[in-house]
Amino acid sequence: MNKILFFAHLRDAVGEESIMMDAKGKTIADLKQMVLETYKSVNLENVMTAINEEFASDEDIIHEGNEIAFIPPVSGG
Amino acid sequence: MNKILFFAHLRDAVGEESIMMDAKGKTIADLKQMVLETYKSVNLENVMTAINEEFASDEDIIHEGNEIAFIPPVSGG
Amino acid sequence: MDERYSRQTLFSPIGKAGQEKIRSKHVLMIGAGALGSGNAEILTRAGVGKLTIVDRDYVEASNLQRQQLYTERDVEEKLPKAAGAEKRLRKINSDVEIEAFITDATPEKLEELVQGVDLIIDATDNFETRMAINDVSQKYQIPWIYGACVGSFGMSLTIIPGKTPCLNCILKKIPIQGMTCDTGGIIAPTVQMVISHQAAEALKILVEDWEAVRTSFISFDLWRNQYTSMKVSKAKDAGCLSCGENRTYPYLDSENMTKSTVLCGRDTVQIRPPERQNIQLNDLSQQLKELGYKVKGNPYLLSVEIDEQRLVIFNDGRALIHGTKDLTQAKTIYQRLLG
Amino acid sequence: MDERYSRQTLFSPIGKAGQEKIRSKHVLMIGAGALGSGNAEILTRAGVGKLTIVDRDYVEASNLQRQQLYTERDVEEKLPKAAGAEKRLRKINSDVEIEAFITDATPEKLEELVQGVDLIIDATDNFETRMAINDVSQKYQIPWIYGACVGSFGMSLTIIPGKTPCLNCILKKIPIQGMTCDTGGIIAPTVQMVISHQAAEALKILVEDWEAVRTSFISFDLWRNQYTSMKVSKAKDAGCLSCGENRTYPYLDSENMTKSTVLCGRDTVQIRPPERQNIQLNDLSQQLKELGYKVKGNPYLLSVEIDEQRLVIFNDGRALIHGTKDLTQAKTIYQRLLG
Repeated sequence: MNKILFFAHLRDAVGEESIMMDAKGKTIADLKQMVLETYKSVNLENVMTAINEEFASDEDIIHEGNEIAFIPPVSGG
Repeated sequence: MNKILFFAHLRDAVGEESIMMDAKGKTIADLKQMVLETYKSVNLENVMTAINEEFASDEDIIHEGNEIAFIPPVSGG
Repeated sequence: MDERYSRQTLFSPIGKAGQEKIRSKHVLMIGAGALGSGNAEILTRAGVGKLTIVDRDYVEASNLQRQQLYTERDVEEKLPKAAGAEKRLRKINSDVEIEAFITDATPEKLEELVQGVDLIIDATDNFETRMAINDVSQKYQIPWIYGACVGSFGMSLTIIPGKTPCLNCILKKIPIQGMTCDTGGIIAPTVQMVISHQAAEALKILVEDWEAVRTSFISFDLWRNQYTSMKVSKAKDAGCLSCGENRTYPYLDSENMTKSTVLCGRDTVQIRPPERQNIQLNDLSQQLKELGYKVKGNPYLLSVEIDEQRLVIFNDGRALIHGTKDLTQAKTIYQRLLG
Repeated sequence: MDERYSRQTLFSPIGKAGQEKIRSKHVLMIGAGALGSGNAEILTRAGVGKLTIVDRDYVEASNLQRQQLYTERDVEEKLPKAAGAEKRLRKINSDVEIEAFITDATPEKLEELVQGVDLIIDATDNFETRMAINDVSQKYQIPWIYGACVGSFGMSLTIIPGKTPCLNCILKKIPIQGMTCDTGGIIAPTVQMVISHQAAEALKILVEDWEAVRTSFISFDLWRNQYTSMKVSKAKDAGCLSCGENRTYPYLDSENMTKSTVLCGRDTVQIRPPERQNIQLNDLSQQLKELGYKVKGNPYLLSVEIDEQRLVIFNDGRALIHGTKDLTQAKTIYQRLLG
C-alpha cells in the first residue's frame, strides 16, 4: 500500500490530508489518473510530486510502501 | 541499530547531527550513559527525549529501529 | 476599514465569524523583546480586541538586529520596550486597545494581569517567569504558548489547561540554562519562525478552532535545516504540582523567585526591591547631579554612570546594573545610590 | 553602534568575519508587499550593505493585516510601497543604503537592476515575474530565493546557478494560478514562516556558508500542522531552457510578458504602456479636475474616481484600475483618461 498526502487546497478538494492506495508498479501519471477517478474536483495538472520526500516526475515508478505527496505551487506573496 | 539525533548545541558537542548506536532493550537513561561515555562534553541533564517523534521518559525502553532525538530546552526570547 | 481584514476573513478557518471572535478577545504578552515584538505586531495587525504588554527592559542598540517594533530613535531615547511597543502598535492599528506595563512579570503581577485574559503568549527570556506563567495558566484555566530560541534553533509548544500536558509535566523542574543568547547569539529568522508558530496557534485559539491547535512540541534549526515535531500527550503527569490532582502551583510562591538576577545575554544584573516603590525620578536626578554623577533620563527611567558600571533605575524602584555579572557588586551600587 | 550586531556576531556561523561580508553585499528585493516587507526588514536590521527594493503598488487598508513596514498613515497617504518601505527602513538602520524603485519588475528592468547584485529575493505575487527572475538569475549567475504563500500554506526554495535545479526545471512551465490570496486569503504567520526560511537562506548566502544552504524545497501548512522537505537535485534538467545546455532565457523576452494583468487577490487590472512614460502628474491632475473628475494624489501617483471604478496612475504611465477584473473595460478607462 501507499500513503498519498495532499497539501494546501488539494487537501480541501480531497477532504482528507492523506489516503491509502495501492499504487505499486504504477507511474506517477497513473496514480494521478487513479486519484482523479475518485476525486473529480481535484486539479493535479500543475502539482509537484514527491516520492519519499524526493522530487518525482510523471514517469517515475512507485514502489511498495512509498509515500507520495502532491504539493501545488502557489503564487501569493 | 538505532539512529540518535542531536539538536542545537548538543550537535556541536557531539560533532555530528546523528550517530548510530545499538540501544535495543536499553532505557533512555542507559542510552544517555552510553552517549556520555563516548562524548564527554555533552550535557544531557535537562534534555527532552523523543522516541520516534514521541515524548519519552528516562525509564522508557528502546526497541530495534527506534529513532531517538535529544532536544535541549532553550530560554532565549 | 472593513476592507482591512479582508484577506484574513477570506481564509475560511477564520471567516467573518472568526474575525468577530478575534475582535472580542484579550491577549496578555509577557515580554516585548524579540518574540514579544513580532507576536504583538501580528496580533495588532490581525485586529485583536485588547493587547496587554509587560516588559521590564528598555531598548538598546543590540536589540535592533531582531526586535521589529524598535528604531534607532528608541535606542537614543532609551525608551522602555513596553512604551516603544505601544507607540509603534498604535500607528499600526488604532482599533486595538493597547495596554503597556513597564514592570517585571512577577507571580503577583501575573495573577493581577491575567484577570479577563483569553490567552497568554510567552515572550520572556527565562524559565523562572515561564514556570510562573505555566502555573497561572493552570490556576485560571487560560491557554498559553511557549516559545524560545537561541542561535538558529527554536521551539514552541501550546498548553491548553485540562487538555494538554503543561510545561512542568515536560520539563519537571526549571532547567539549568544551557546555551543563552549571551553565548550562542541569535539570528532574526529564528525569532520569526518561533513567532510564526506562536502566532498561528494564537489565531487558532482566538477563533476557538480547538481541533486545529497543534498538540506536538516543535523544534527546528534553520541553519542546519532540521525540523521536528514531537507528540507530547504521553507526558501528562497526574502527579504534576502545576496541573496534577494535588497541585500547589509552586512557581507562584514569590519566595521562590530571586530578587536579583543576571540577565540572559547581557553583562547586567537586575535588582528588584521587595516592595514596589514610587520614585520621583526628577528629584532623584537632581540629587544625583548635585553629587556629581552623570545622569541622563526620560519620563520612565534614569541612567547614571558609576565608574565602569551604569545603573538604570525605573520609577517602581527596579534597577538594571550594566557592566557586571556580580550580584554583590550590583547590590552595593544599588544601595549606594538608593539607600 | 558596534554593539548593534553583537547577537549576530556571537552566532558562530556568522561571527565577525560574516558580519563584514553581510556589510559588503548588495541584495535586490523584488516586491515590497508581505514577503518583501519582512525580508527587507530582517536584512536591514542585519546590516546588509545595500538593499534595492522594487514595487509597483501602493499601500492599501487590506495590506495592513500582514505587511509589516506600513502604518495607517501610509494608507491615508496612498504611499507607494517602495517609498513607504524606504521611509521605515531608514529609521530602523541608517547604516544601510536603501534604494527604492516605484516600478514594475519587467524583464528589461530586472536586467538593469541585477548589475552588481549578490542575491535576489523573490517577494512577488505572480509566476510571470518569478520566471523572469529565474532567467535573470541564470544569465548573470546570481542566487535567488523563491517564496510564496496563500492561506496557511507556504513554500520556499533556494536556487544557486550552476549548483541546484532552477525553478523552470521544477515547474516546467508557468503554472496556471491555483488558489490565490483572492480566493484563499492569507494569515500573517504564514507570511512570517516563508520569510524565516528566505531570510535564513539569505544570511547563509551573504556570509558564503554554501555548505549550510538548504537544497530541498520546503512547504508547510501552519493551520493543518504540516511540514515537508522535498529533495530536488534529481529535478535538474540538462534540456531546461533557463539553465540547461542550450538555454534561451525564454522569460526575458518581453514579448512574452502581458501588458495588462488581473492582479492577484484584488478586483484590479494593471495596465502598463509599451514604453515608459514621464507624466507630469500635477498638470494631469489639473486637467482632470477641470473635466469634473474627483482627483486625489501625492508626488508619486494620482487617484481618479470614474463611476464604479477608480484609476490610479503613476508617473511612468502605469495604471491600476480598481473595481474591475475585465481587461477590456480597464483598457477603455485607461485610454479614455490618458489617450
